[in-house]
Amino acid sequence: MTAGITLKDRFGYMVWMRHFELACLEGVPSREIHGELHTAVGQEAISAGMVGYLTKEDAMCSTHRNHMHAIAKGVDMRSMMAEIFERSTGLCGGFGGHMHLFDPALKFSATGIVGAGVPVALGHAYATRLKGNNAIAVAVVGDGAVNTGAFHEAMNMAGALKLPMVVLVENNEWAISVPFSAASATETIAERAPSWGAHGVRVDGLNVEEVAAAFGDAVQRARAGGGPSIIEAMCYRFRGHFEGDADMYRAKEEKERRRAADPLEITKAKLIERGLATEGELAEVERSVAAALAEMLAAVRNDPFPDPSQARRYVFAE
Amino acid sequence: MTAGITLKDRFGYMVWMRHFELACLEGVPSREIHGELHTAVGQEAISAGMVGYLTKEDAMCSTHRNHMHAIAKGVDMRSMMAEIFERSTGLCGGFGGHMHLFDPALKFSATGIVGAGVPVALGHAYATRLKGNNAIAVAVVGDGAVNTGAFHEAMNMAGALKLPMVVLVENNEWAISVPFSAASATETIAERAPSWGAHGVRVDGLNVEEVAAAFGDAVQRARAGGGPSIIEAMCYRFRGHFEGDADMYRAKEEKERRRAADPLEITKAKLIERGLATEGELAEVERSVAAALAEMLAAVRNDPFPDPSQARRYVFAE
Amino acid sequence: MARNLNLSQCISEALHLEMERDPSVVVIGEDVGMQGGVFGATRGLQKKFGSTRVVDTPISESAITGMGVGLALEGYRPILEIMFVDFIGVCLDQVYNAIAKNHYMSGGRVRMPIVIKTAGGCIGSGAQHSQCLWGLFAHLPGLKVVAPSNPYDAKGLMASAVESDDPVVFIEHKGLLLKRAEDFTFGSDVPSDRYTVPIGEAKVLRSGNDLTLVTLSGTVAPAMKAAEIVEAAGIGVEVIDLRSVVPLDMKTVAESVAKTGRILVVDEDYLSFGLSAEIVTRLIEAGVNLKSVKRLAVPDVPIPGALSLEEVVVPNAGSIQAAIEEMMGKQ
Amino acid sequence: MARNLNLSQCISEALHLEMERDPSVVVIGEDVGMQGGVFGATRGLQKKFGSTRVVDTPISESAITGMGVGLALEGYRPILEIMFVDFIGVCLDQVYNAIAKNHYMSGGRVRMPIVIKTAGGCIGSGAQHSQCLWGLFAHLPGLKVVAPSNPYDAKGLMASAVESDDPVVFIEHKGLLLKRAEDFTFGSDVPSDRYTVPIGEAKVLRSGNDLTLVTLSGTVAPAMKAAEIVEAAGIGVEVIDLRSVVPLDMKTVAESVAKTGRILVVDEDYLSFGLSAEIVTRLIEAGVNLKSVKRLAVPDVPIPGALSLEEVVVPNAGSIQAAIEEMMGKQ
Ligand SMILES: Cc1ncc(C[n+]2csc(CCOP(=O)(O)OP(=O)(O)O)c2C)c(N)n1
Ligand SMILES: Cc1ncc(C[n+]2csc(CCOP(=O)(O)OP(=O)(O)O)c2C)c(N)n1
Ligand SMILES: [Mg+2]
Ligand SMILES: [Mg+2]
Repeated sequence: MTAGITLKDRFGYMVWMRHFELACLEGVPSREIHGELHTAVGQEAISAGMVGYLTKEDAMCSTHRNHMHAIAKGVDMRSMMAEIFERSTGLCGGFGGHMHLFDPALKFSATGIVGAGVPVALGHAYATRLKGNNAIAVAVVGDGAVNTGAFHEAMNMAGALKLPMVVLVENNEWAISVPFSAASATETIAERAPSWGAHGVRVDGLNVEEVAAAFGDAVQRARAGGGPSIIEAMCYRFRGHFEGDADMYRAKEEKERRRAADPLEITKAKLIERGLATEGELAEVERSVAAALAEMLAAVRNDPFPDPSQARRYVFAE
Repeated sequence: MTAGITLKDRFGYMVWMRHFELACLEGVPSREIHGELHTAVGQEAISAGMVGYLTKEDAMCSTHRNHMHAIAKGVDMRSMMAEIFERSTGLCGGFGGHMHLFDPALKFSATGIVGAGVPVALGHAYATRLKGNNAIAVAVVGDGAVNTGAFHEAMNMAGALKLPMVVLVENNEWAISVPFSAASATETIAERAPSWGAHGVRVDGLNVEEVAAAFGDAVQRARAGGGPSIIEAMCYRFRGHFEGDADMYRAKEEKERRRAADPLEITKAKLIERGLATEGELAEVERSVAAALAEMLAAVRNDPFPDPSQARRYVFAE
Repeated sequence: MARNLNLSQCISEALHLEMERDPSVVVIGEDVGMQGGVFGATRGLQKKFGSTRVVDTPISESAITGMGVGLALEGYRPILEIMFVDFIGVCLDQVYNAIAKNHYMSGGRVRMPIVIKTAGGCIGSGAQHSQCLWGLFAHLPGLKVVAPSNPYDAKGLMASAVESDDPVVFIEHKGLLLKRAEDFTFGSDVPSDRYTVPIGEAKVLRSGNDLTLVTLSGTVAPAMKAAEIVEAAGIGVEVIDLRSVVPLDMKTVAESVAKTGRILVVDEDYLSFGLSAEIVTRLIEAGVNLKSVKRLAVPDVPIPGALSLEEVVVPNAGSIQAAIEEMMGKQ
Repeated sequence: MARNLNLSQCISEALHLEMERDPSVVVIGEDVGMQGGVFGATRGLQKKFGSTRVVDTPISESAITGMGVGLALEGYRPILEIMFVDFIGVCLDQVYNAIAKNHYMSGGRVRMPIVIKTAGGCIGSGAQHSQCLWGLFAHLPGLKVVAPSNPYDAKGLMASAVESDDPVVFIEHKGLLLKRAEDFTFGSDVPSDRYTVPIGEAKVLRSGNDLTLVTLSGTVAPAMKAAEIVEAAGIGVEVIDLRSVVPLDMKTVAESVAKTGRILVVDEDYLSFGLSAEIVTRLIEAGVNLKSVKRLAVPDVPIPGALSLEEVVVPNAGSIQAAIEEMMGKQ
């Protein structure tokens, strides 16, 4: 199940994802982004692992930490960046902000409420039954979301109705300052899947091939009428929960040790070791992507801000 | 684990429970009970199975169908009946009504919101940790409550904190008109227990001895620090969801067949078969209990109604 | 001539017509299918349109409401049943953080044509089963809030709610759902064909020159009764049925109060921080001259279980009459 | 002389003192323990009182709030943290159907001495992270609702909230929590010993004869600023900090408006069906003479993501000044 995407392709996506976050970081000290910013630096292999398996007809419901998910779904990065940088050219005209990316054409949406995206994915999954097509719905959540009531209610219904829903859990082992091990009644999230009539598997979220294989299986199972799946991808949040988070709750030693296992470096090493690319080629990929994103950011910075006179629109349909 | 309660004792409790409900039914056509009334006729063996294992220090959180649970916890039936019949002498002075029985001395409470009692039981269970005593908390719910978010959140925390909580699920196979089999992603509720770090068992809820044994085990496990348990007791609701429910959603054939398996008759037969009581003795038990409850009802009917001038009290503490 | 049906049947009739007219309409909730709703307001829908479009769900209101969001994003018009409005607390997040805001947060790119169909009002059963809560929804931007008082409006407003591109919280009154059409003194004639009643237009049910009585839902009938009684004493009460809380038809209310100079708001919801204060304040802001102002609502107490207590906190014809007489200095 | 601490430290100081004073006080919520709260308002508590009395929980607000009910029934005084008030929708059921009603439903037999500690107000992050919602809580009977504007009140009101036998929704303002005491022009001197500020008493922060400005929480400082600016133009603005929405101290407000004849309510919560209308209506009911009335609040729109949009919907010193000048016919 490589979906015709090579490891080098996935590395390329990971580089775009990493550098997209780095570009966003520039907006924080400058106050161009005046609210919270949550980045997923270190979790690239998970989103890159989703690439290639979904169509426009498939839906994806994401979280507060959503940029990489959107990129994986194919959302236009320029519009995303403009939304994050609070411009009128943004994906939502600046009305949403970074936690509220909506791309109806790609059936992508995000929410700032932990767990709330899973019932929305359930609705997308149910729509495929009404339409009788073989589209599926994907919900991406963090480990913390699994303990919300919304997660349980939506998973139970997905299982009871055997709906085509894939839940990808990014288990970075922390929900802000609360460790997964302290919050969960079970050692793993995957082992809970049967209690929702779902297939469950835990994978190494730093290994993009492992994630891709598991995601591909789950998507195939969903399309084939096999019902919901939960993929628990183990990873680590390289930065604070949000930009500005002092992050004193994670030991310095732990942070250094875990950050040393960088999914980009791991993938790079694989590509070189397998002779699929040279150090130089991959450095060139990074350089060109970084340049492209610098250019994108420069352009976004020339975009206009939303017109204050429009602030009262869109409460009700016009 | 008989808790020194004989089968004949339990039969006696079942008779009290059955006839308590029958007495309440009299208040419906007469409009003495002007709201919904939910009875548990047919589910007596479950509540009677709880008798003997709990102390005043143990808490019980119940549901809309709560009368038998309260009797099992030892709540004064006279005060309960007065509350249900909307009298000022009621357990809550008439402010609560039949779905809202509160007996702080016995740590008994009920709620009309499905699933909402389980987090409350979690609080009681946590209190035992704060106090360092070996009390436990019991939540009784129906099969429908298991699919609420509140149930999941509370069970997960009980499992994560290994709290002394026993959840007794009365699985009467229906949540109003929705069959358990259509609502649940799993065949049984018991099999879900491990996903909450809990022990799970399914028992015949018409067999009071089986319920008692399972409940006794769970209580002992909780007191011994073994964490939460879920007991799924299979049963059938003999009457409509509430009095006045046309109950067209359950086939006549099913209702007749299932009502034929009456826990009181089953227990009676056992007692006679084992030579623990004669038909006559048991008939006498029923007669005397019925008489006592008729007397109680007559007395309750002479109780005053709540004083309307008091209706604005108790919003805030005085 | 009133047809022989009750208010809940009029609603199910509206739903039948909407589902026939528009294949994107689906109904999701507890007991809406096989049973046809605990009050019968969805009767016959599952038989007619199948269990895929009319879905019986587990007791999972967060899943129901979130599912509605996903379905709306897929181009459907979900009707989500929350059996009693009292239960909204378990799923309000999806209602006010997603359903009410997604249109705005997306800069108008997505729409949420969702009906949250629920039953409110007091018919016994105490504090957790007797609330109205329209004041709560009305405070949260992005939701239209409808509460009909009679069969004609119930059917026509439901049609409008389903065809609306905005989310509509449709609050039926438990005390009216099983009442027969012919027992209504107004709105009892219900055409069997489809028709709509526009959302946001109040109705003057009775004209009078002395006092304007504004109310909605279950207290309209007792208000009409009280108005008739005081008419004997020569008091002319103009009774306005708001029909919706959002949008609030202040034009109709202000015109009436400009004439009578007296406003009595009767509200079965809680008194404070709700509908009654909003109406009074908007009249002041509109510069309407007020000789006398009164609010009659549930006096910021939960609904008690016992009838003897309930009767004194829920407005009824007697307390409405007393309020009118007090305002007219007639007691 | 203001001590060198920020508002969140003043709250944690209050919590330290209450937990020392009363062993029945426990703190439960997300990130309240090891991290000491996302704003530091519970810092040091877990180290001092242990992880049994100061509990870090999963993201399970229904469990947190329900747990509070059970603990209250066991004689404890739980302080339940809901990180942002915006998230209350996932657990409002326990808050308004149990915490707010159990005392009443039990006929006074049980008490719910619970503090729901949460952060409201707008500091960016858009529609799901910027709300105040005190109008929502205030509509629901049985809850006291407190929202301090400065360090002195924050510490004293928290002490009162914890010792109260009633449930108290304690809404901190995100924009104030990290502000240093010395940067407040009022309430900056915070004694290190325990003291209480009574719940239900508004404070006149500034006296004036022309106009009464009533507000609370994050908009008090901008209101004071606007009042100073217009003073130059000879406009005397009396600024009242409500400090609590329930109970609502109408005595203080009415006395001031009786003097000025003009009322401007500034509210960072949504405009309609909320605080501002309740105040205006109670003034009318109290027979206070009103020359001029104005409400400045979030105009019934969700809070937008972009700053350029946010600035025009959230009240600030500029829009408050404009409102004052408009009322005084000075623009
Ligand atoms: C219902 C709800 N509760 C609390 C929060 C505050 N909050 C935002 S993100 C977060 C942690 C989420 O952890 P996790 O799901 O593991 O995702 P991660 O941040 O680790 O990617 C919390 C508690 C929220 N947004 N919604
Ligand atoms: C949150 C919530 N949703 C819906 C209801 C309406 N309701 C009351 S009882 C009930 C069915 C409960 O079924 P179950 O838990 O199996 O208990 P049973 O009635 O069978 O004893 C429902 C849907 C409610 N009270 N609370
Ligand atoms: Mg995490
Ligand atoms: Mg059941």
